[in-house]
Amino acid sequence: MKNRFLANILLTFIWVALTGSFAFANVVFGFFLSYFLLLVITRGSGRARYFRMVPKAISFFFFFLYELVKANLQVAWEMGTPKFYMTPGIVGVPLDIHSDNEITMLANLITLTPGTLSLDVSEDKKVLYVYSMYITNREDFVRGIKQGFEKRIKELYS
Amino acid sequence: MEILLALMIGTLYAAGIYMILRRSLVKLIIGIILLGNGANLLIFLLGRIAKGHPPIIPEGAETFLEAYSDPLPQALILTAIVISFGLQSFAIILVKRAHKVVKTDDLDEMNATDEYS
Amino acid sequence: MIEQLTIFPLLLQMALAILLMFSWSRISWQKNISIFGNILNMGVSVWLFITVWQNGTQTVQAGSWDAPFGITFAADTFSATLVLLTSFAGLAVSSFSSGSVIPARLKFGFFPIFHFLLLGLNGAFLTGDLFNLYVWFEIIIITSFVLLTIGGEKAQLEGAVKYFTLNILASIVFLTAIAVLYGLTGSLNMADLASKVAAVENRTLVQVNALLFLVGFGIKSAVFPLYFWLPASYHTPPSAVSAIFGGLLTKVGVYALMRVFTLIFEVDAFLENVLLAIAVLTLFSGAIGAIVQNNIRKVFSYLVICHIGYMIAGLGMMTQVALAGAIFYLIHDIVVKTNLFMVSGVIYKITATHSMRKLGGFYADYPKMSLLFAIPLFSLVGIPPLSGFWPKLSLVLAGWSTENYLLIGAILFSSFITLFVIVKLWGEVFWKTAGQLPKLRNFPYFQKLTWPRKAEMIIPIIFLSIISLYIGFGAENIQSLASRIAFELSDNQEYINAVLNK
Amino acid sequence: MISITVAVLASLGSLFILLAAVGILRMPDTYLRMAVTTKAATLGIGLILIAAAVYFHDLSTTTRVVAIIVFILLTAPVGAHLIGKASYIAGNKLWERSVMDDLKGKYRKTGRKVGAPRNMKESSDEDAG
Amino acid sequence: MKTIILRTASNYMLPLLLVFSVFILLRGHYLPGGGFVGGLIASIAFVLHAFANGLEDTKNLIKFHPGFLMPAGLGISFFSGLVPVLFTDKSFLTGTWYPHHLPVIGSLGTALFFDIGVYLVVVGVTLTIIFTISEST
Amino acid sequence: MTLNEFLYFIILPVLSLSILMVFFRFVKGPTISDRVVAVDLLVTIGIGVIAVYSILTHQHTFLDIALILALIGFLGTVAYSFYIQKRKNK
Amino acid sequence: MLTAILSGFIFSIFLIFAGKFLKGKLAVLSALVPFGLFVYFLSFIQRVSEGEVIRQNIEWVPSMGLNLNFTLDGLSLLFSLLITGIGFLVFAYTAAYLKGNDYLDRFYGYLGMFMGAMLGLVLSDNLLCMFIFWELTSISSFFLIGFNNTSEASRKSAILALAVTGSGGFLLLAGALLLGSVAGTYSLSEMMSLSGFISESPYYLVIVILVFGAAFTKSAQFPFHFWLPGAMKAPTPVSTYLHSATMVKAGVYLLLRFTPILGNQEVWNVTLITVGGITMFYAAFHTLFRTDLKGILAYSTISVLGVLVFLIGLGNEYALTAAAVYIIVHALYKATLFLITGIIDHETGTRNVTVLAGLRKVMWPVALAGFLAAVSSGGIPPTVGFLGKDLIYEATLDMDNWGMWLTILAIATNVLVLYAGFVAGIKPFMGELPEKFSKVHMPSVLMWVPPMILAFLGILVGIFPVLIDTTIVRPVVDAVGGEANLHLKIWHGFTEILGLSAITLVVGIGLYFILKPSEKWESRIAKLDFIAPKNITLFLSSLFRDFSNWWTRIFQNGFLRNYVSTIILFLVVIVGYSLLTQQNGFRIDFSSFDKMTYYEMIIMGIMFLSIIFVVVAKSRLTAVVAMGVVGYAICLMFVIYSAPDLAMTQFSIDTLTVILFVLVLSSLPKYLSISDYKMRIIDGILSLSFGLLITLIALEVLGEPVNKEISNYYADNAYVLAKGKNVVNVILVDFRGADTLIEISVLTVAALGVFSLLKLRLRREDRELKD
Ligand code: NA
Ligand code: NA
Repeated sequence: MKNRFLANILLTFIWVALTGSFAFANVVFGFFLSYFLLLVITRGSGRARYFRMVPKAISFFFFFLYELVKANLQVAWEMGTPKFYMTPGIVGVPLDIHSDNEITMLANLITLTPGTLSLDVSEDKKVLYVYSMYITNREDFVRGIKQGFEKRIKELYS
Repeated sequence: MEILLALMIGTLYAAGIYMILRRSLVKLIIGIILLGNGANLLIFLLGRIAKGHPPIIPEGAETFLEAYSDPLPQALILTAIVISFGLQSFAIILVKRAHKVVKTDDLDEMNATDEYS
Repeated sequence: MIEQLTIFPLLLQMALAILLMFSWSRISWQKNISIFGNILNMGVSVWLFITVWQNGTQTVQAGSWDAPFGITFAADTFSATLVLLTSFAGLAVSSFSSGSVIPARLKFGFFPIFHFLLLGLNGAFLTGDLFNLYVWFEIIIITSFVLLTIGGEKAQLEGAVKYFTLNILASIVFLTAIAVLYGLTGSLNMADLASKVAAVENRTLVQVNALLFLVGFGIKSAVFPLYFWLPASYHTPPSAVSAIFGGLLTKVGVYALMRVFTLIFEVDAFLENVLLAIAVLTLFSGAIGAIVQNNIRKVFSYLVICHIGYMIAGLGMMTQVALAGAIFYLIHDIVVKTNLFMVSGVIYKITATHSMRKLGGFYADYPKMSLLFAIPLFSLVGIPPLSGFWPKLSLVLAGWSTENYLLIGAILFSSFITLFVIVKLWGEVFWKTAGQLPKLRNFPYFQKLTWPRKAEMIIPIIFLSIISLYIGFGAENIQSLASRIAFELSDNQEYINAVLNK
Repeated sequence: MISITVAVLASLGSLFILLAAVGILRMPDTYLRMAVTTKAATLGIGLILIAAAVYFHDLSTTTRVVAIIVFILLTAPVGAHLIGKASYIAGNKLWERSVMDDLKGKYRKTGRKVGAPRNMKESSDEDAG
Repeated sequence: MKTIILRTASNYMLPLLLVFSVFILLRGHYLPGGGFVGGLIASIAFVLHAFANGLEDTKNLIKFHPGFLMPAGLGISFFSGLVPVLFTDKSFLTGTWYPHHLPVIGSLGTALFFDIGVYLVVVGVTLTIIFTISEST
Repeated sequence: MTLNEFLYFIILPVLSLSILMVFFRFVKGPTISDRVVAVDLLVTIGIGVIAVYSILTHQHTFLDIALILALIGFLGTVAYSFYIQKRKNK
Repeated sequence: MLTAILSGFIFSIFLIFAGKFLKGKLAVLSALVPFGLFVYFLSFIQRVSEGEVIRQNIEWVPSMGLNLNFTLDGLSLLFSLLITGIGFLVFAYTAAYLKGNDYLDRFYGYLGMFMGAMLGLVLSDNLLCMFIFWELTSISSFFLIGFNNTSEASRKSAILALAVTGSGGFLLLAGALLLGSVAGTYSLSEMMSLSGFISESPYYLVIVILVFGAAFTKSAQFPFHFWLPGAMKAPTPVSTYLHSATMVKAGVYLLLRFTPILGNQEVWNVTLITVGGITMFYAAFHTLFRTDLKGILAYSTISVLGVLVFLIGLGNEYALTAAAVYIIVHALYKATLFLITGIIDHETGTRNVTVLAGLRKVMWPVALAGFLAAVSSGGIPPTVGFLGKDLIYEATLDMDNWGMWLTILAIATNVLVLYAGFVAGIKPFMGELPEKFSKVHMPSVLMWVPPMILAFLGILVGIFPVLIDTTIVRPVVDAVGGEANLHLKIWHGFTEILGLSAITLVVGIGLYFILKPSEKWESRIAKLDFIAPKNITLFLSSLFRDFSNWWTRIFQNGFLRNYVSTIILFLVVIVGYSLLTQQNGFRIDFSSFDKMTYYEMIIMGIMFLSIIFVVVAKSRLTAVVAMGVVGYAICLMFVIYSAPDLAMTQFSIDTLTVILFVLVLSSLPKYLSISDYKMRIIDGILSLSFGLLITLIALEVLGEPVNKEISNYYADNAYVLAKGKNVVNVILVDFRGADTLIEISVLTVAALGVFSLLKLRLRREDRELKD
């Protein structure tokens, strides 16, 4: 119920942003529109706690930006130099997080970071298979992910 | 610019017909789609093209203040595109079904209806 | 509201199609809605025809935008006549479908699609806008595809692939022609185009444009050498579908040719030669194609092609007498061809075969029905004074006056072959003793049907036969109608003024 | 000022895109190409879009730009993941200098993952009609 | 092709795309967009959902057969064209406008309902086609 | 150098060059996955081109197209990967 | 008169509903219809012989010049009397002949229809109206010949007869229309006064050829005679009525009718003399080789028709009178012979003249009738045949140049006709009655009385020629434009004519006693059949059939790609011809083109390469992906050329198409590459020329001035009147909303189609087209 309401509010906000008008009528319209759409499509999903999320999300965003730029530079180096220095491979990263949302977020963030790519999640949602360009050894790589993205995601969703 | 576009349209027509003339069902459909694109672009080109002036009346104005590209061919093409989409979807399914029922993909073998009975 | 009379047939068919879609899979409702709707439609069409006959060309400017800016619907005598004939054929086939089409097909949208087809036909006849005509053509095409394939039998699909490809090709050529025309004139309104095309300086382009239209519409009218889709497919769908196809589909192409070549383009010497050559070869190819067939629906299919030749001949000669002949033929042909395919349907329902080799004995077993079937058959041949006879008078006469001897030869030749083919068919199907046909289990034989379903099949044949007889014996009325249409086509100022509100 | 910001953002953006392009051209296997392109391009496009937002400098454009960036951030990785997985199942080989492959043998010969449930009817069981 | 990742993403994208499609629909009269594109986006949203979650899920989601949208949409468009015929003495499809300016939409007129009909038809058509194909592959 | 000139003579050429490179990969393949990745990237770069073009022509309208590309291009990718996988499963 | 004509048709229609009551004895009542008409026409004899012409005009289709204009002059009256008189006897005869036949009602229906048509034909003054009845006689004849429709031979004969007479009918139609447009009227009586004008027209020859075509086919002139023996498959009453007494004389009637209009020209006379001459001798000679009574009679009928045509060709006073008399003569004796043949056939079950003998012992009245008819056919005095033959010799002798030869020809013919008449009318009754015919008995009264009446009439008229002289024969000659000063006499004194008659008689009777018809002869002549006109015609028609097959297969060959290439070739040729032969050369104005930018070129380049890639791709998916790229390139192009709506739509639809493809691709066939190298080259050339043509057209159109009146109107009014700023959208939903409404209907139907195509599975028994 609450989730649905939140989703409704969120969609209303998106609507307002899209149309670029904060006029009362537009807000009301956006609200009813998203209410109607949710009514059509809702099946119960997610259990995000939006209010606590916000500050963590902001810090998370900057962390991500940092990783993004860092990795991009690394790839740029790889591209710009004639020789290949990479040591690619697929690593199964055991997961501590279990909800679909969390896993998806982790996987996407990994993918968005240059040099790595989430290939699949095991059926039991325990292992995330990641492809990476630079694997020195398995433990370091797994730790890097668990300490970085996974930890922050866990905090975000807690 | 137009000359290049005209050549492109010619290419689309030629490629479309060439694909239709193959013996494969899938190529036939691809050919039809290419031809459709060619025809749409032809309307577009012959309605005369202009860069950077979409036919949208600017905010606050009641009519165009500067040049605008011809909206009519655009509307026509839009209609044509959507219609082609309907026809193409049907064509794709037709081919699928034909392939399944007739059990051949070679168009040359689909000539029973032209034989005398 | 009454001012919108011109588009009443369109509104009605559209409403019916939507209503029928809402009654999806309720077959008996659909049958009733369809038949009742078509009766209503006939009323509206008669009303429109009478109005046009008395008051001249009627127009509706859709969206209240003056021509040439909006889309104009215009009913001159030609359009009103064709709308009227469509309503006859539509009603007949509607009833025939109710009786003959199997429930499995009816459950999958046969009736809504059929009404979309009628909508498309009416629209094509009534529109005054070239691009709008294209759109109507497309709805005709897509509905015909669906009706052709509904049921998805092997032969249907094989035929449909050809039908589909070549008709799409026609649409593309049509669209190409529209592109060129728009590029030259910036207009799409046919009445407006009349003067704008005349003003174009580059006559070569105008001629090229006209030829593109000729090919595009030519494919749809199934003329030589563009007709291949027709014999490949017309014998494959349910007879009710063949009936409406055989009666009306190619005629839309002919209508478009006539409209475009009388209103927008003038038929110059080159075009005349092309048209006449096409007419001769169409008459020839259709006729000799019919000779060698053994499937009665294929015979009729080739005859459809053959007889398009008469109309093209009339168009090519371009005198008023010739046009009147072509139009008379058009009127006659719509009624008769629709009827003949329904006849083939009843024959099929009785015997479960279309093969002339296997058929036989109808005359002995069904004398009254045979007599009934003889009406469309011999009307088609044009045994005087049945309906097919009259237009040939005008056409041959026009041939003499324009000194197209080869054309006269082709007309007589194809008339003769038609006679021969029908007589042969009569011998095979009606006279010959039937061979032993295998009895099919579960086949919905005509004999097993309940009387309302039998009536649903036979009454439309009677209905169209009566119209045929009227066309034959009341030829004076039809001829004066055809002459008036021919006059309006060759002197199109009234049409142009009506459309452009001058 | 705005011009300079726009120019800088656009330059950076196109540079990253160029990087991605070079990457897809140079990298030796499908996975590497994917790994290199997704992010570089995403970042590049993001920057160019921001440049546009700065240039037009109004609310509705900005919200639209934000929307596009959000969409891309949401879809790009999912897309990459899908192709990556698909090409692994399809049997695309890893680069010969790869160091490990934890997924090896996780998919059946048929390609479908062990015990994976069916969704949109993966196998095409043509009915005999 | 069931992946958690796609499924989760699609759950977010479906409402987003739908809102966006309505947005595209409503502003069509003023800016690029309109019933077609709007409808296409909406149907693409559902198609995406079907890809991610399986057809049955998506069908359950919509609750009625998408084919129903076709006559409904056609009916709306057709009726909005009929309004001037039935209630005024204007021609078929004449734009008939509510005299006052409305928030969100701007001017309320038959053209808008016409476009809504288009939108529904496009959604109905696309979904019918794609669902039918998916069911029979 | 004005902003427009900069965009026209520097940025667009760079983007165009990228497009050409990606297209080369598309043609070269060798696997269908490579082609799909290439198309995906082409669409992405297309968004960039449109954004730059909208600045060049001062038409923010074009950004809407970019929006649509971002939304829908994704679906193409989904479909392709669906197919690649399905084909393998056959 | 209309009522008289229609009564036949009304009678037929009446039978459709009341046919059941006509079975059995009531059938004879139907003879009342022709009898009534006969009496009706008899009543006009007085007025007509006084030179009066009775007319009736009814408007029917005046806008085509076709009205029901009937005139009754001498010629029409003669034919009307024959039609109704013999019709009366045949109707009565049929009641017995076909007693118990299930389809007696149909038979009477056809007869009634035929009688009506025939009356209409001879009474019409309007040429087109006459044509209508002309065709109706062919059709009713078709139904009558094919009356025994379960027999294949009957059906074939019926079709052959209709094919020959029908093709002649179309010639008549063409001729009638041409004549009508030359003369400016379709009225035959008006044309008479325009005779000179018509014969000077450049179309005169064409008209004559067409009229001859019609007349010769209908009246079975060489080489179109071959349908008539086959038509004898019809029941005997039909042979009697149609194929000897009336219908076949329609051609003769036509020629007589046209004599005052088209005649008196050399081409007219020479052709008729030649054709008639050949026919009369050729057919008469053929009687020698026939053993079937009906076959003998058929050929002798053809011969007589030849004689009539010959006489019309001679065209002098004697000849025309002779023709008139001969028509009567022939009708009387030939009908008799046919009816007798029918009786013999009916009672003995055979018509083979070699086995028939001695029948006088069991059916003497029939024998008597046969004898009288044979005598009449031989032209032995005092029969009416004698009158006719005399006049023929008078006519031939009257010809200056060729008179001698023509007379010899006439004598030879008459000898053979006499022989034929004797074989048919006398031989079956002479000699000993074979054992197997001992149980043969007298036919029903209804059957033997009619031939008897006819036979006695022959004698009666022969003895009292005055009965027909001024009443019938002279009005006929009057009507055909001759000066009727001749009086029919049976005795002219000892003239050379009498000598010729005597020669004819002696040789003929001698022949009868010397020659015995035998199957040996028949089979010997059969060896020459391959040059017979019938077989040549059949051979030609089988050639034509082969040609039809070939032509149909060539074009409708089943290969879609051939269809497409034919269509494209046709388009390229005619459009290319028109484009390349223009006088001013290409008007392509390169200066008006904008400068190209590099990014446009790159997009175009990519698009171009993608198209090539689509064409050469080896896998289906690659082609589909490449097609997607083409679509995306087009989308970018739309962006660049200011069409945002199009770009959006193109992109969405392209993606959807890809999805569709992908969804069905695995069930679609693998890519095929079956076309051979040569085929690809040919297709490539065709495709490229098509593409080039389109490019050329596009470029030339771009050089033309632009008219933006309508676009400007949209731009000016989109917001002001239609309250929208996106003009494209305003066009779609307002200015051209009708397009859009149909377009979504198209989409809907497509979806329904997909739905039914994939979901509908017919049960086996529901499938149409099992054959
Ligand atoms: Na490197
Ligand atoms: Na990545």
